[in-house]
Amino acid sequence: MQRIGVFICHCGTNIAATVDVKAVAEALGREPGVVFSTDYQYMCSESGQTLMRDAIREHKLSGVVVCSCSPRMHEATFRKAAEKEGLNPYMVEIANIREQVSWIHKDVAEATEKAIILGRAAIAKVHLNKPLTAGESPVTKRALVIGGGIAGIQTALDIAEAGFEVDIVEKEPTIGGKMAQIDKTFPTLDCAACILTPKMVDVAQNDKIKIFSYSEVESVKGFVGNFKVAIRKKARFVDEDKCTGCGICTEKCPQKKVPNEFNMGLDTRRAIYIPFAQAVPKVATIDANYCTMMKTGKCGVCQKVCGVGAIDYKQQDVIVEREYGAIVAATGFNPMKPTQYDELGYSTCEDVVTSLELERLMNAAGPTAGTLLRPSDKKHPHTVVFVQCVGSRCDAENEKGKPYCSKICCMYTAKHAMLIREKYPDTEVYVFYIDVRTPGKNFDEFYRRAVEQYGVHYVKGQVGKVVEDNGVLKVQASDLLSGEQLHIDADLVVLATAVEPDKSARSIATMLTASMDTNDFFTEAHAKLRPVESPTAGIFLSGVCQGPKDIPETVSQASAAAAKVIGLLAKDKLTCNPCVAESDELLCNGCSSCEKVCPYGAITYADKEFRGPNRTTLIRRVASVNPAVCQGCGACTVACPSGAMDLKGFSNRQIMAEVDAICKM
Amino acid sequence: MKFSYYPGCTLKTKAKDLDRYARAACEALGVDLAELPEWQCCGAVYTMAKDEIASKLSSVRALASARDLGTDLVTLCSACHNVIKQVNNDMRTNADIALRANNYLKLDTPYTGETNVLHFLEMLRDRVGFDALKAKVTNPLTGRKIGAYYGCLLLRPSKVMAMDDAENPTIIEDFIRAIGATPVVYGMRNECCGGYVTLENKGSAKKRSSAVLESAKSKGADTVVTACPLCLYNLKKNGGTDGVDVVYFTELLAEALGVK
Amino acid sequence: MQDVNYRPKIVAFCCNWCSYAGADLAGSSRLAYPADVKIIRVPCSCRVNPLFILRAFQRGADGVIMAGCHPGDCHYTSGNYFARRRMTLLFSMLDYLGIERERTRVEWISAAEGAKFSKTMNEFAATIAALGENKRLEDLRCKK
Amino acid sequence: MSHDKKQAQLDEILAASGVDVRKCMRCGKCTATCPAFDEMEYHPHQFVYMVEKGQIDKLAASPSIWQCLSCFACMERCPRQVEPAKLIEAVRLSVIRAKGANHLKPEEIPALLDADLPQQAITSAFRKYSK
Repeated sequence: MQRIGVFICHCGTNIAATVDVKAVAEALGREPGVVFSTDYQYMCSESGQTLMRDAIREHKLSGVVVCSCSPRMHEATFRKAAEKEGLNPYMVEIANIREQVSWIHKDVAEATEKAIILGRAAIAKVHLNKPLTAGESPVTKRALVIGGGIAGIQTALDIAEAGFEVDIVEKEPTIGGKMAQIDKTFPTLDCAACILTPKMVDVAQNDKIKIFSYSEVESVKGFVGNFKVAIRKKARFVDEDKCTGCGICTEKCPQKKVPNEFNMGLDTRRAIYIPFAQAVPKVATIDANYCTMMKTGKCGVCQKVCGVGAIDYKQQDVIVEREYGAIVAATGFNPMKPTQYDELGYSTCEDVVTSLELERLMNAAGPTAGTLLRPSDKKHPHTVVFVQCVGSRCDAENEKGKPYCSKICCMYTAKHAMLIREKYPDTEVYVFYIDVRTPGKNFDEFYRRAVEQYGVHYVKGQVGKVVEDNGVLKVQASDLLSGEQLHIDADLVVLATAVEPDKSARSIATMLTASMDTNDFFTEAHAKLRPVESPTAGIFLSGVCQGPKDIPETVSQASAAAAKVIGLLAKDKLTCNPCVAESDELLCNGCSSCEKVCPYGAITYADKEFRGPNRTTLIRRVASVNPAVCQGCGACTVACPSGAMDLKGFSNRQIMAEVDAICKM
Repeated sequence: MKFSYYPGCTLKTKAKDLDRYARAACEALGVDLAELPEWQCCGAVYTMAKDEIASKLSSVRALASARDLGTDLVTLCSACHNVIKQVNNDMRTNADIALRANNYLKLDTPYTGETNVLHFLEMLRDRVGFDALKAKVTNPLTGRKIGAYYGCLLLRPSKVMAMDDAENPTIIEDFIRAIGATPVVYGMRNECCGGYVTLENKGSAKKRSSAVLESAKSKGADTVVTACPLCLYNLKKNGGTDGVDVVYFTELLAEALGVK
Repeated sequence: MQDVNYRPKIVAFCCNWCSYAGADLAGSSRLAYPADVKIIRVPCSCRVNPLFILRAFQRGADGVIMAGCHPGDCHYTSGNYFARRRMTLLFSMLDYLGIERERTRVEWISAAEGAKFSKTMNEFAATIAALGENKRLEDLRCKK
Repeated sequence: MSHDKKQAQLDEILAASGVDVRKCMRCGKCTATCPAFDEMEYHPHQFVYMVEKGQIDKLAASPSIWQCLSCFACMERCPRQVEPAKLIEAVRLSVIRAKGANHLKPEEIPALLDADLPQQAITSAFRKYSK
């Protein structure tokens, strides 16, 4: 018989206001095997833990039940405290009476009754708990960063700085991401390229960092500390090692009509191209969709002009297998294409552009060499209208848009408005906003400067319709403060479109078995306390793939993710989850059912000698589980027809005991 | 190809051309448009209130009778199309409206939105096919610059009409191309003409209609086509049509097929 | 005759990674569902042995619901697919035993779907309350 | 009107329209897109807010409710699915359902006609203006 101690947490008033904690302590104190039962204001606090440790010692407890918040919150805390007192941590169970009771029920009698039942179920389970010892597994001292934008770059640099190897996998021909396309950055207005490109060079020169550009993750196997990843290096038809990035091929290529994605399609590039001057790696890539040679077999100009013989039209995709201890998702975002909002004219009017397109139109390295000229007639616009929240903050049932605030648009729009007014004081600038959201250091001051010093017209209201008429964009909008409908003749309309996770994130999340929210942002292990970790061990999150954020926030999160990775890679061994499957060899009939359902290949079979009747020896084929590989899902336990396979910590008997306790009301 | 056909009141009186040319064109295209027996006026506007049942009944009757005939229901007038499609959606998705409407009507088989409703243009696009139409054109309207006027009722609410992108539609433009003319895309093509408010506020209708036609003219349209008698009326009467002709799209269709 | 004080007993098996977290989110969002629902945490929906469900009915549960990660999103890659197949088999067996189909339910609820968790549990509890007590499989020896 | 009666009228309007006024984030896109703006005293976003505040009397008395073209632009373009047009229709209905409160009376019709006016216009106007 176990000697069980029960501890009921008040969680301040979170639990105690709805659950009669004294009554719960008293009722559970009468359960068989319970030798101590009490309640306390904050069990997770230092003194709460001391209370528990004292009780373990004084009452010689062999098992502990804490009735408190979700085990996802403090199970580890209480188990650690028990361990300090010499009790095996797996002898501690949690009954979740906060999330599952006090926070969702109002009636005290009902909540108290439910808390008692959940407590009884936990006690019933602890009666069957056995001390468990965690095994160990080695750690591959290398990290993978998926995505080479500013988030991935910063994470990789920080990990490398600590002395660990890092690979960056970037699907585009160069690292740099969205930040490379941006002109200036708020709130300081320093040039994005000036602060980003040195970091790109650092990455290229760091001998701990290996860049797989124009590459994608193909598959991920394994678990924390021991991932095996297949990377597809897409054929770029240029030998990366030979190419010097001289650019002669990109000048001579006769196919000039390829939309230039780096400039948001506002100008064209060649079929062989280097995305931009500071690209890393500075290597040309052939776009097979447009290359005349690839399509017709006739051309070959680039091959002829290449001085180092780097062009290889026969190049194939290559799959590289690499091992990692940790993986960081830094898959980034894209601004939404506003084709769902054509009342604003994006699909039909050339001079209605997105904010990222405007960045290119204002960038010195962009299609207009930094002079603001509108796309249709290359004339300087004299009236510019900005529309905020295009596709953001929509009702969840509105299939066109996103339910969240994209966070960065208010600030970059203020920046755009300010830059235009500064460079072209003859230009009138209107910003239509719902709310101006500027939480951040020096952010509101920045926005106020746009209004007060630069004379940007901020109008509370939205644009309802944009119609192009003889080169003029007729903007119909509301001014809610004056109660008017405005009709503005504009030359350029800029839409601040919602940020959305990169399309590749969904399939990457599936490969990583990392969870995502309904908007396809990666979910964090804990919204407040573990914001850079995925709930899946060994997977970390960096940048906008976790939620909308600006550059400083992205960089902070990137460094935080790196710190977590370093913490993991610094360990030589990892403690495994001891709640793994175990086969009872005496019951196993060697049918292989369990092996077939194991997603990790943790189950193997071996012929073993057993003692048979009359001192004979029998050779039987039995299953055995590799505890370092088993992740404890339990698929095998249900597949096993003979009941030999069971899961430690969640054994058949334990779960049945919980079922019985719940049903016995 | 056989369809039930709901012409609607106005097509029997002031908008006979819309109907006449549609029938002539269908004959040329080998489409059998069978007018529903004993159809009644749809009410011309969809009543949005959830407690409005009586005003939806005539549409339900038409829908149920098309179902009983085992055919899809083709509508032509934008307003009828809008009303019948929205009522059909109510019958399909709003159990309360469906129950109450069926209680009133006492049909042999209760109606729950089984009929597929097609606008004449959808029928051309999805059943006949614009390519097949093009092949049958004997008198292509080459050189004509035609603006499509969608108005409000053909496309909105887009979730229910489900006919085309409500803000950047292409169905009439594709139709115009099929009959050999050049479509003119202009910004106001899906804005309101002033609708029924023309009855008591001519000023409002004038403003709306002239804004539409100005927009079409500025893009170089010589003709504007519509599927709605009220749009035609407003644009012609209140829009100031100097230099631009406003006609039903079926008239151009018949012309192109050589059956006008 | 239905006892006026009748409260259904409902057992909910929730996988640790998605649905249990979804229940936590329902809690932290204060989205109520009936207290009749009691949750048992399992690592994965594939850990739920159909025997557990039979055991629950035998012990007087009126409804059993199992919730796991959405297909394709299993923390263990494929566990919920196994669970789905096993439950399909169990359903036909329960059918054979005469247990109403509505007494068991499988739902996919992600960690982000607190609202769905609460909505599902409310609906399920209402269904069970309408069905009344489960007497078909209940082992009367298990009664106190 | 008594408080209870007012509340009943408000409830009826909310139920008939199916509109959840609390969804409105006050962006003003409905008003920005409304083609009948110039004809109105109160504009679509104000309709929503006034219903939220229970100011039905003011709305019901305003000529604005007869100026809505039912063009569905505000419904189509509202990012929050508030759908002001449905609300306007419900207010209009609550007015004309009262006895003798028809906005358009049959005897007024002949004076409004011209030779080309399609029947559709009269039918629509009747549906919108009278019971």
